[in-house]
Amino acid sequence: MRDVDATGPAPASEALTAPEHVRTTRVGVLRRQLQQFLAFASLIALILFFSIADDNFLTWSNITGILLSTAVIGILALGTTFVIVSGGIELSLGTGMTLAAVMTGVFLTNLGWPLLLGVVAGILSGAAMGLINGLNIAVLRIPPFIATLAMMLIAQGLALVISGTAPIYFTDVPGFTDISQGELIPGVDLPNAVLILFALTALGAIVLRKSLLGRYAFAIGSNEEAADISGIDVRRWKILIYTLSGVFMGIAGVVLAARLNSAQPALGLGYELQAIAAVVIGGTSLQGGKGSIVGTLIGALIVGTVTNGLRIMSIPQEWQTVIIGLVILVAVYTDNLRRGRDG
Amino acid sequence: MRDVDATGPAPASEALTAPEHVRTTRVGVLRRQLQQFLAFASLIALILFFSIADDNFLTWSNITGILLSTAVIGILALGTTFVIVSGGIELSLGTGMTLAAVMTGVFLTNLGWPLLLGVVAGILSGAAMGLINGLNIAVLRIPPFIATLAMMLIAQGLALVISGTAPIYFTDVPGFTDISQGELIPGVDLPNAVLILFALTALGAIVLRKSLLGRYAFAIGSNEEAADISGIDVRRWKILIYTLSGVFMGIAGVVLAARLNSAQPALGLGYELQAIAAVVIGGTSLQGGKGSIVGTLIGALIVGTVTNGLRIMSIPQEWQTVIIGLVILVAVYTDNLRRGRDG
Amino acid sequence: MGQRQLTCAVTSLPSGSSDLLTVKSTSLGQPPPRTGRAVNAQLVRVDGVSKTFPGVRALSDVSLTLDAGEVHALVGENGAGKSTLMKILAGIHHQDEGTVAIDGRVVEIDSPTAAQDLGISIIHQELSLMPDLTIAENIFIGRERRRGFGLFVDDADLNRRARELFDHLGIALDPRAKVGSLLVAQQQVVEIAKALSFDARIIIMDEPTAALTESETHALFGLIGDLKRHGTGIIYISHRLEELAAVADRITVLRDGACVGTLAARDADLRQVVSMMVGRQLRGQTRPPSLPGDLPTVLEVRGLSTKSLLKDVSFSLRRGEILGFAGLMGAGRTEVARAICGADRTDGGEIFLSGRRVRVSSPADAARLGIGYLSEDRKRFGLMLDQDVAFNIVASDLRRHVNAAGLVRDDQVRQTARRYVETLSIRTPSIRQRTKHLSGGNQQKVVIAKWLARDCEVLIFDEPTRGIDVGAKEEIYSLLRTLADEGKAIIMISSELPEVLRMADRIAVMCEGRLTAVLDNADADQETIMTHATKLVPGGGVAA
Amino acid sequence: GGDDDGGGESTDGGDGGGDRPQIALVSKGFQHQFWQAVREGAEQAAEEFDVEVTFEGPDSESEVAQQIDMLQAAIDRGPDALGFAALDSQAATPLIEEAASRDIPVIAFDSGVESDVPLTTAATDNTAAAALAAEHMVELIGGEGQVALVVHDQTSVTGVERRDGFVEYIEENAPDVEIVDIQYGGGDHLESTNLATAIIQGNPELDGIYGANEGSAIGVVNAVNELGMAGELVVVGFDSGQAQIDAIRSGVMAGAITQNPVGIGYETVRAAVQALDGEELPETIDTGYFWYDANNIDDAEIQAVLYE
Ligand SMILES: Nc1ncnc2c1ncn2[C@@H]1O[C@H](COP(=O)(O)OP(=O)(O)OP(=O)(O)O)[C@@H](O)[C@H]1O
Ligand SMILES: Nc1ncnc2c1ncn2[C@@H]1O[C@H](COP(=O)(O)OP(=O)(O)OP(=O)(O)O)[C@@H](O)[C@H]1O
Ligand SMILES: [Mg+2]
Ligand SMILES: [Mg+2]
Repeated sequence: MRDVDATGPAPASEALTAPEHVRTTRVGVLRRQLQQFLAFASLIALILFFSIADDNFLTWSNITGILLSTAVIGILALGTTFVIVSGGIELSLGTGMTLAAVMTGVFLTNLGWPLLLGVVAGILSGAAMGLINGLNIAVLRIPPFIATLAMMLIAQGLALVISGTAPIYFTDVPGFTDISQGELIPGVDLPNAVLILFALTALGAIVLRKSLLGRYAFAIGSNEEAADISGIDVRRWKILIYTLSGVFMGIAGVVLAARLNSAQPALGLGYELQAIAAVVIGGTSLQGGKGSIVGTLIGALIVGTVTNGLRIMSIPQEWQTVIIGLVILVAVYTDNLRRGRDG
Repeated sequence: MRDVDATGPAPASEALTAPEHVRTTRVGVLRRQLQQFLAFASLIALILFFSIADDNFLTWSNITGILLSTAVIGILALGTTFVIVSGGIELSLGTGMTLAAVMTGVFLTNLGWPLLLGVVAGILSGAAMGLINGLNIAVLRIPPFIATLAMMLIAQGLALVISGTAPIYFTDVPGFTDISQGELIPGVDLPNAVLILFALTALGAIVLRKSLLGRYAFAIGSNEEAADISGIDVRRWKILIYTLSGVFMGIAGVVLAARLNSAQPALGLGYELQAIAAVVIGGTSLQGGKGSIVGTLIGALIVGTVTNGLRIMSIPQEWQTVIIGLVILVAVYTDNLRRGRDG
Repeated sequence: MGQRQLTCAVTSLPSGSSDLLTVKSTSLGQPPPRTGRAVNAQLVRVDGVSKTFPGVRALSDVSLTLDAGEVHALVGENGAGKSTLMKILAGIHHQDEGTVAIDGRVVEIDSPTAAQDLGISIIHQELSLMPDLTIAENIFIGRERRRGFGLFVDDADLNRRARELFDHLGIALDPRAKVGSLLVAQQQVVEIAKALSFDARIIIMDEPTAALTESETHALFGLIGDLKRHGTGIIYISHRLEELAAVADRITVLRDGACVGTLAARDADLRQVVSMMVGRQLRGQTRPPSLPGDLPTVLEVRGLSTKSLLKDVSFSLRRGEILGFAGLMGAGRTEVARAICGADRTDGGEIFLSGRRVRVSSPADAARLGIGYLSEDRKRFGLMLDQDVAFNIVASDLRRHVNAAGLVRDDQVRQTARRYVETLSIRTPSIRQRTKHLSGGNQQKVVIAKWLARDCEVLIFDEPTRGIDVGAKEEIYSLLRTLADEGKAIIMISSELPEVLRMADRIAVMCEGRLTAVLDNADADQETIMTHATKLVPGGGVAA
Repeated sequence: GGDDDGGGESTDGGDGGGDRPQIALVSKGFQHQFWQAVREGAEQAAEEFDVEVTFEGPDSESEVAQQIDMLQAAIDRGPDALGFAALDSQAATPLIEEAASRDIPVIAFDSGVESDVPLTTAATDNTAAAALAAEHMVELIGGEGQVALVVHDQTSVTGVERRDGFVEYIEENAPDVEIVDIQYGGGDHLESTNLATAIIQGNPELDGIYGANEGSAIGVVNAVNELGMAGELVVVGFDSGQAQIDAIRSGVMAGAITQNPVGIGYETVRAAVQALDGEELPETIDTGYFWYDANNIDDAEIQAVLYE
């Protein structure tokens, strides 16, 4: 054994680990990049299939139709990716979005606030619900499933109460529908709702990968206890994560209201499952610790594309449901195979 | 002081027999029993509250009404407790139940099978869906959320396809509605659906606590990898667990059909969340490894009681939703407090 | 200096570390000690600390001091309270009674961050890393350099710092690799690097070498030497008592949550330490008696290969024999075990049980065939931490505890559990205690009990004595021997060569996925084994 | 929507013990505007006749079991009279009979209940109303071409009747009109919008599209607007609500069928009051349905049955 009194740093010959592991890791990085690329595979396959099956599928106007129909669920899914990466779950997405839309209606139509202020306030009401979820989960230690289930019911009821169980229209709010339906990029026929989805994807990807919040979401989802004893303020970050998801919920509410030109108080139940499904199909694990924003977008697009394709083909609706179920199974199974092969 | 070479009883009995430890353990057992009892606390509190608030609440007919309205969700929740204890999730509960009801209709009404055979076949069709879930999860390694989400969609579609999108009535099947509506115990005004719920609770509690399947569900839910390395055939037991949940799904389908005297093909979506909520309110952890059947029954009864009580009190429906959300929060929070205190 | 306040009664001996150490080199990149304070000042003083968990008095009236530049070893049986005391210093638990003073000032350490702020860092006994994060992210979690209004992580900086740290420590790991993809030993190294990265003045090492082989242990001692010269105080916990002579300045012994005494390491005699720990003398080490040559072969492995590592591993195992597996970290010993018990897919090879070819495609198959595997990673593959001791002990043998109706007989379960709690001296308040709340070594014993209860013909023990105290080790050794004498065939994988030499009838040595030698105990010594473990012997694997 | 005066405190009266008679209405829906208009009519009548009305309904028209639970609770509450819009009348038979055995008069509304128990039925004929929509559709597309349907529900009585009434009319009276697609959007505005978009994309030759309830019709309007096809497609709707009224005024929607939901609610409560007073009731109370378009939307008769 080495003598304690020996000087100098530990010589390299007594390295703590053998060097061949470094090699394995580099190969791992390459593989991961390949995976990112391959994740599109199911989506591409679906697009190809429908393009061949129906002439009306691959038109610009139908593509924007798919993107537009993915926008709301997509935005919800982006936000909840953070929650799921951190090992949580968020069931109040759908009705929370509806309540945010109703609040936007209250601010803009009932109270007549200026557009920007009303929209921001609407988004903040989404954030407020997220904050309450976060507090219930992190401070009162109510399991996320229960806390957000309760919020789902509360938001559902409040949306009806606040709106007086009638839709709130934005007819008197000039410019509001442009938030979803306008086309910001001149010459390109792409509705703003789609641009918002893409912009939020880019933003979300950066936040998840590069920000402290994203990093800590992974840490908490990976091993909450370890994160805690590493000195991370788990409580505070959980609250922030749910609040962020609430912000996305608020944005989805505004985009939805702008698309429908109204806040429909009875909408939204069931959207949470669709959003969570998009996240999971996109490769994020419900166990937490693993996930990607781009994956979530792809997951949402897979569902949007199948739904649209089957509708374009006029498949009877009862069969559509069956087929979507099967496609989800196959998509995730092949994804598993691919991952299994690589790792 | 002991010696390694010494033979005879190992001295570790010190730890076991040291008086203070034993005392603590007895106290622990006592506490646990007290907890079982206290778990009723929220339920009792609710019942008391509603009894005082409304004269029509504590009538025999309303009590059986509550039990009857809890029966279907309760049966689903019992079955899925096994899945959740094993660390899984089951989203196809609602529509799977519907498909089982439709199949029962096909067997009994369309094909004219004898009552018992048709009912058993209906239950087995539930089991078959559970089996497929189990195979997808255990053999193809598709995450439970996705596998059962897909099954949820497939069952939803198939129920419509098979029924021809119209309800199947059991008017020509004598005795069928007695399965739910009859009263087996003479003189006691308690519908069979309620008796079935109680019988399944008793059975389920024994299976979860005492059978190999139940034990292995706990083992798999606690640490699947360790269960595997311990020589537990994780695949096989998972398949059985989902199949068992499918059997409960089938029974729920038959009970529902007998209650409605019809198989309603469009029903069921959303029941899965209610059932899972009952399980979680009953103290079973979505992380797996913890849970109890009696807790699940109590969880289901809590939701059933609040819903009924608010209806009896004629609270406006939009507020009912809000209040149920709040009650769930409070019930789980106080339950947490209680557990927290006990360690 | 400060040891005067020691309240430990029995054998308080003068400290051996009162030499002034002046900092000259800063090769570790550590800041020089804060000015204005003597380097050999008393860093930590623990006074009369007690801690009770439900049903367990983990610490009672413990006192301890740590000087700058000192390595203070803490030893004691499993469950003696070592980790609990350290967790109090690290801000994870809080003491019920007593005080902790840092730099002579009484402090409340109420969170891990508070501990970090006081300059305390800890290598946890139970690995506490986040498997989905990279090595660099794990090491600097909570201490990332931020960019962009403090919202974003500077990943380039993170990786650079990690690489610098690794260069200093001589660690050859890619900081960008996911921790979840590392071997246990590599994770242990990451834990060590993480603790050292704090530039802490007080470093707690809770069994840092439990998962390491000798060369890494050696390197760690080198690092400890450097740290000491920089005035860092180290509390060092280990069950490998022979290490103490090499690193420790003082040794404090805990028993049943109380201090038994403190000795100067240079005056200490190992046997004395052991007897303070366990209250008795241990038998000296011996080699196993040679076995008769005509024992029937129970397990035969031919040409075992896996895609990732193993190449053509062949050996046989005889009834009543203990076959030791030695090798460096990553040599493939665990992989051989996992392949045999069906936990990993193999790429080729055949397994024969008593001459009959068997297919093992899952651990369940293996268990059915009478092969049991005790994993080296008890937390991940061994225990159901949320379940109680009894549940874990019968987990693999539950089938034999059911009645005719197929229902579990809990009275029998309790009986079995009690029996093994006694046989293995598992220190637990009751068999209904959750294994999560047991000390590390007692958790290990529970895993061992699980396989003893199953009664397999072939038992593969992967690092069975990891984290187990000397006394219990002896018990496990004699237990293994008894099992062998009863006719079981045993494979014992161990990174402690003395242990292998002491226990194994034959010793299989692995290097880079190949079996390089199978030696009879009589022909083996540490040097021969190391030769075979570090270079491939021409001609490849040796059939046994 | 009508503000509720919080019926909580006044229920302890139970069986006729209270000051005002209790009339419990269990409808087929709650959140949708149509049902809110029914509730409004019921509350108007409640005020007029000085009775207490409660109104509840399941989350969607497929929730037969939820409706049964609501009906059970409503009966257990001990109301003086019961109004019931059955999602599935067979499923409700035992409870309807239980109400009868407790001497609670039952009034059916919106659609009939196959039982002798209800004293009368206040409803519109959905099949005939849908046929009227089809008649206008055929006329508006010039007697030939392709049409598609966006329906709210595949299994519920209203969904089926509004689909079949439309389809059957076309099959019988317009051989040159082809029905190319029928899809179901659950009455969800967003879902129906996405659905209608896909139908229009998938059928470039489409001439007309029919939305079978408010959410479905608005979905079609949204899709047509988003695709910039206003005026190119004939859109025919069902029910009213501000968005449909606006769409008709702006020309995006050619016209729609409206029932008289306010009237349904009103007549139901009035019939209940009459039953409590021991008056004779007619077998059915036809509340009527109307075609409305840009020409007649401001007529007093139409304005009376529209709701926003
Ligand atoms: N969180 C806890 N809850 C209950 N009991 C605990 C908890 N942590 C530790 N204990 C108990 O406290 C005692 C001391 O445990 P500790 O982990 O400090 O032992 P140790 O000396 O580190 O042992 P080892 O050498 O096995 O690691 C043990 O009996 C253990 O069961
Ligand atoms: N859990 C694992 N994850 C990834 N790779 C593993 C894992 N287990 C084994 N390996 C692979 O197997 C090789 C050999 O590791 P193994 O654990 O068998 O070595 P060992 O000789 O038992 O060493 P030790 O147990 O001391 O780390 C490693 O280099 C690694 O590539
Ligand atoms: Mg310890
Ligand atoms: Mg190993």
